[in-house]
Amino acid sequence: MIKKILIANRGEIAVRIITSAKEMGIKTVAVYSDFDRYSLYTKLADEAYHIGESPASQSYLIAERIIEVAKKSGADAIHPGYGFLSERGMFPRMCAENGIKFIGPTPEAIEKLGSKTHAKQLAVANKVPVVAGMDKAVVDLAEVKKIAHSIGYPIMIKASAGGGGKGMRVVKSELELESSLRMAQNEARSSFGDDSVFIEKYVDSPRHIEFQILLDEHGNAVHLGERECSMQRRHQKIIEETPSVIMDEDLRHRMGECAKTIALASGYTNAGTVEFMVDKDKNFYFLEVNTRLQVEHPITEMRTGLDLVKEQIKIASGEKLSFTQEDIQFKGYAIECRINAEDCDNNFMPSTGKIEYMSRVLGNGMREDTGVEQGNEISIYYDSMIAKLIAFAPDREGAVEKMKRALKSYKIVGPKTNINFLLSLLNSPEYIEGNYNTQYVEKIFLPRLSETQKIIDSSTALAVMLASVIYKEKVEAKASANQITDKKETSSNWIKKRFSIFQ
Amino acid sequence: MIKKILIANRGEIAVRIITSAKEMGIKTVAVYSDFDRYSLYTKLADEAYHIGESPASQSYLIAERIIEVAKKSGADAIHPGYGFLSERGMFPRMCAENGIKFIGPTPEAIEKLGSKTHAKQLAVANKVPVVAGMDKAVVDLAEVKKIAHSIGYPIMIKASAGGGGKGMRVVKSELELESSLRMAQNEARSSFGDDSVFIEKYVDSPRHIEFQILLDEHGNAVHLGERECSMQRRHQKIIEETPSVIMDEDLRHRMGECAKTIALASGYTNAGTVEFMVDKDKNFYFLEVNTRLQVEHPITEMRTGLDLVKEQIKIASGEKLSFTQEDIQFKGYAIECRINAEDCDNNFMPSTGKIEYMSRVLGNGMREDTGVEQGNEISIYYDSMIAKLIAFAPDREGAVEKMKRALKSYKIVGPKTNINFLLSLLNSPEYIEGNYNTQYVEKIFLPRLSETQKIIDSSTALAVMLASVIYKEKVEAKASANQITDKKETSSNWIKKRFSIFQ
Amino acid sequence: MKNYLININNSPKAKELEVLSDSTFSFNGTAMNYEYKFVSPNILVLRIENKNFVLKVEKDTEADSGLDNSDFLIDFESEQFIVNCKNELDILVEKFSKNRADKGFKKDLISPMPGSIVKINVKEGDKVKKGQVVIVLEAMKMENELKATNDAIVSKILVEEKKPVDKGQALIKLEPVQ
Amino acid sequence: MKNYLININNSPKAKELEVLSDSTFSFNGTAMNYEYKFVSPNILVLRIENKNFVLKVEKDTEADSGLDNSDFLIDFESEQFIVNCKNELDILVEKFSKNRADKGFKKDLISPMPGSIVKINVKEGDKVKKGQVVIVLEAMKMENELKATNDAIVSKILVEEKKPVDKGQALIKLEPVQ
Repeated sequence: MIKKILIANRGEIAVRIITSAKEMGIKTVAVYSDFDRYSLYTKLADEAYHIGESPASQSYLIAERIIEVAKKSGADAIHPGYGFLSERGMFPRMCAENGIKFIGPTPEAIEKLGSKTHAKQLAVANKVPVVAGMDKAVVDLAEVKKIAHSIGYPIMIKASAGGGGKGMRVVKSELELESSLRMAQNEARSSFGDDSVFIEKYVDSPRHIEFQILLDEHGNAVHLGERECSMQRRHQKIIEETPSVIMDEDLRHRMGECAKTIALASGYTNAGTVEFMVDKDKNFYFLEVNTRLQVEHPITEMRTGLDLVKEQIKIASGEKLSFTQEDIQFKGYAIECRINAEDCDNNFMPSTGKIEYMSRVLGNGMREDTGVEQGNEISIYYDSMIAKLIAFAPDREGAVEKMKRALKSYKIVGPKTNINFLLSLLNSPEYIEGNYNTQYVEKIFLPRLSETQKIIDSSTALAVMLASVIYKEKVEAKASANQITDKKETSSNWIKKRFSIFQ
Repeated sequence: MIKKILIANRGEIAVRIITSAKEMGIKTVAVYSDFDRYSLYTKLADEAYHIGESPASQSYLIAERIIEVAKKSGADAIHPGYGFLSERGMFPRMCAENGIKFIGPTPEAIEKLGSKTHAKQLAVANKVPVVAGMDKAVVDLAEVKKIAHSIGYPIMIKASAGGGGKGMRVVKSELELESSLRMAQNEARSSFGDDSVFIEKYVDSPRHIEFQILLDEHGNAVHLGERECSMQRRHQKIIEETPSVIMDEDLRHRMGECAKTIALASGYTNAGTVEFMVDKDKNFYFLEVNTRLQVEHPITEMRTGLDLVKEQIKIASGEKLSFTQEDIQFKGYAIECRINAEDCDNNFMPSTGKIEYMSRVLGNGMREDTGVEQGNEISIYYDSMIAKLIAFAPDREGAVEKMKRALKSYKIVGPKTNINFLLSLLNSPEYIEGNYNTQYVEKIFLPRLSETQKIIDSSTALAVMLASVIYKEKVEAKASANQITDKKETSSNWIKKRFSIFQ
Repeated sequence: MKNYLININNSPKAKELEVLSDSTFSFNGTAMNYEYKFVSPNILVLRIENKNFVLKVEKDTEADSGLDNSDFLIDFESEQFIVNCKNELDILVEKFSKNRADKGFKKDLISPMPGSIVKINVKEGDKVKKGQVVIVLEAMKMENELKATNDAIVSKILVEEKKPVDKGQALIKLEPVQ
Repeated sequence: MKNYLININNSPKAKELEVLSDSTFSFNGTAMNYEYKFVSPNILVLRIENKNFVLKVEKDTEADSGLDNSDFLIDFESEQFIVNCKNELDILVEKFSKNRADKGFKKDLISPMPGSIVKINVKEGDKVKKGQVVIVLEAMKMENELKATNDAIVSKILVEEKKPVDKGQALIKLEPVQ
């Protein structure tokens, strides 16, 4: 078994990994940038090492320094968390070269699944459904026209190396095809330095449903059910839930088996997530594999009772999975909300600054994963997540009510947060009915929100008015107290000066 | 369904009840003493009313005032929590007279089970095993001698109205009987104003195992499994766990059925706890019924997935239980530790004062129920509990490791706490093996603790030494900074005086 | 007794509230009890006739004028309110002050965080509409659009594309449209 | 460079620690790196050669003498340590001071909290042993035993049974046994 783990990450996910390691009696090593010198996760770890300046490119992204600390501290394994170096094949390769276990898949599996077109080819070869279209980059316009015609418009142009919506174009008819293709290639070149694009049938307003998988090094694979992540804005997930409201036993079984198939075909081991699009008729299409732990993994933990980080560590230690697919029991309902430091009234701009005050009531059925404490700063260097709140209850309605109660109790003074935005989303009729997809927030919710006239009930209005009076008096009393202090100092200086004249 | 609940309690249990009510869309009314004017629970409730001075006898124990607030605020139900008025038959009776639902059993059931001898008679009549002995008070010495002889020494003398160990005496032989009886009667008279005592067979070092029950108003009863509460000191529970390490399916079934039988026989409704003693040979004996929610109820919630407060509210609303005994699924393992403000090195004396700093890392599988926040005061008026920590994991070892991790992360500056004591208990070999009983803490653990020579490892010693140096420098720097300030003020006063002379 | 004129969310009509003592106030002719405590400098627990309100109260630093203490942002449950609260002195001062037209016009477009300029959408002399995206700033791994806060004319551009900027740095100078 | 003489848990021999700079110290001839931060006035995050220690550090108010700054209570993981830490000046002062015998003798038995006296187990003139229960105080719904902190003679009883007492109130006057 692994004895000491270096966590090549920061913030809440570093805290998350350290807690599981501690419970297993495994020592932990944190690495920190200038900014993170005394961040929560560095205090929880057994050891902590400085690896560079605050920008990630000068610390968390420098693989050599992290490997060096691992060797110096005697860590026999590295957990990459998510983001940073977690999905770069060269990092597990460097770990292997230095005799350190990488808690994640092999470099070969990461690389095999890294390109969208390669992953798609693998899916097709293994009879996993994909969106109709090309599984290699466009070379010849005539060929593209033929394929587009055969699958039918609208079609979607995508960058092979793409991500985050860049280099994507919807084409409604053959008339637009040539110009759109050129524009997408230009965008792909300027964004990724690679102008390869391919085309696919356009799926209108799909749901984003992903499957958590676990594979040991002995050929055993299980899926841990789905997570619905359709509540997103600009490809950033906002609320995740499990089970999905559209899921049934048969669909779960079929999608889960596809997820395992593609992972096994790529020689995948450890934890991973297979992403699918699901259309209105519940047809599902393979999208891609995330070769790491996901931000939203806790909802799967609540529903299965498993600790995914512990399973990752056991798999990396060479252990066999201690359960089969049949042993996995799904129970209850879990939702995650990401509390971000952002200004939702101002185009969701990240909001930085010191957290002057932070308080909440969690209690029965609520879990919080966070890397910050009252007094900490939300910086410009890293992502703007303050905390993940996870609600767990026997049914969906119960979990939603729990989440709303906890969000209402959550008070942060300092950076602006998306708490009010999350509450409005949870209260929207489409969310309550489970009738939403990846386009919902941008196409329906936000436009409606900006149109809606707020109606203020009379007791709220009264409280808001009185609060403004009380606060105004407080601010003005403080200002005048400061003035008095200032005056005192002035007069005393004057006295001192006068006094020196008399000396 | 109930629409507005008044919580006739304070602290963590008031917070606990409010969270469940909120999740059900029910309004809440808090009542507060002077001390509690802005305590956490009063801020969470929809409304809050002042009911008197800080001592409970002048606020939380005045039933009339609480009923008055309920009527004024339009509350249609009262939840009594635990302690205070929760087990006094007159309180539900007053509620009924004023048309308010009492979230708990009927006054008749509370009174039937209030006297130990009456409860015992009920048990005997319903073939629930009790400790051999008398089921009414001692009248005649000769009769006592005869019974004592028939059940065999050692025997136990108990006060009928007793509690907290007062009026109890172990008698090893007939020689001691008469004098012990006299002493116990005297003690009972001075403690409870009632000198009735009775005798029972003495059970050596029993385990304390209790069963959670739920009964609706339609004659349906279920038990939710056991809680082992043997880790106690002077009848105060310290650590509770479920399942009990000695439990098997057959014993659970038999004890659970006995618990339901006695509850049904007394006309009991709502949530309650039936307490048993279990001897070394797994013989169990009915002890008493707690006619309210218990402090340790969260471990049952973790293991069954039920919310006991919600079930209480539904039962009081007249609903039928939505599940049968067969539907109850037990899953995983839960432990609760009570974090108290007390000085464990000084006879567990309560420790009061302001909580200057409070921080902890909970995360996956940990729940905290608390009524205090950083900056709050632990007062002399109420009990010394700061928080309940609840760990939940698939197995006992996992739950214990989780609890230890969370306790180590829990930092409180201000009152002294029992956190170190809890950690030593969790680390003791008897606890790890589950080999303990109600006498363990006082007879084995504490005497051994005081004898144990602490061995300090070298890296800890180094840290402790350096910490003392750093803190000493800080304290002395601060002291000398204060001195400088003092000097400045003096000199400036002197200048002012001199200046006035020159005017 | 103190009178206040309060306006929520720029509604067309302000409302009057009269504070009678440190535990009573009057609104629409009804006297009510209240009590309150600040649990942190910005978190206010307020009870009106025993009803609880926990509100977050801050000065609106982005409001029209940084000079008075009358504009507040108040958060309650899941809503934010923009509140203007004036006492009798404020109202008096306002009556006598002139040139209120320019009040609230922001002359500088300020960078809200350190980052680098991705794109400048305007040139000097351009007219811009309130809400129009003027500059795209990259920071915290995201592209952020900076919008004009008023209808205005771009009088000077102070930065260049691809260059880093600091928090609080003026990026563009604006003039009111005459 | 500063030298300290440190004693943990009243061990028979104190140990020497030398602070070389604000990031290095020496112990037993080995120089080591350290860094630290107080996250609250009493919570210290300390790193020695990259090893993390989060300790709670307080002055020991119940220690022998309230006059110097040398006695501390330090909590680490699940253990509490009583630490005496002297610098060179402290050691010098100690050498010259006389009458150390009485040091640490507490003349008053103080009530640690408000409550009421249940029982007084001694009378004036009694000899008491360290640890002997002298008074039983009822507070916070519990009976609490107050013990003698030293061997002593009861010189005066200042309170009566069944009467309430305040926190910090002197209950009994004690004299050292000659």
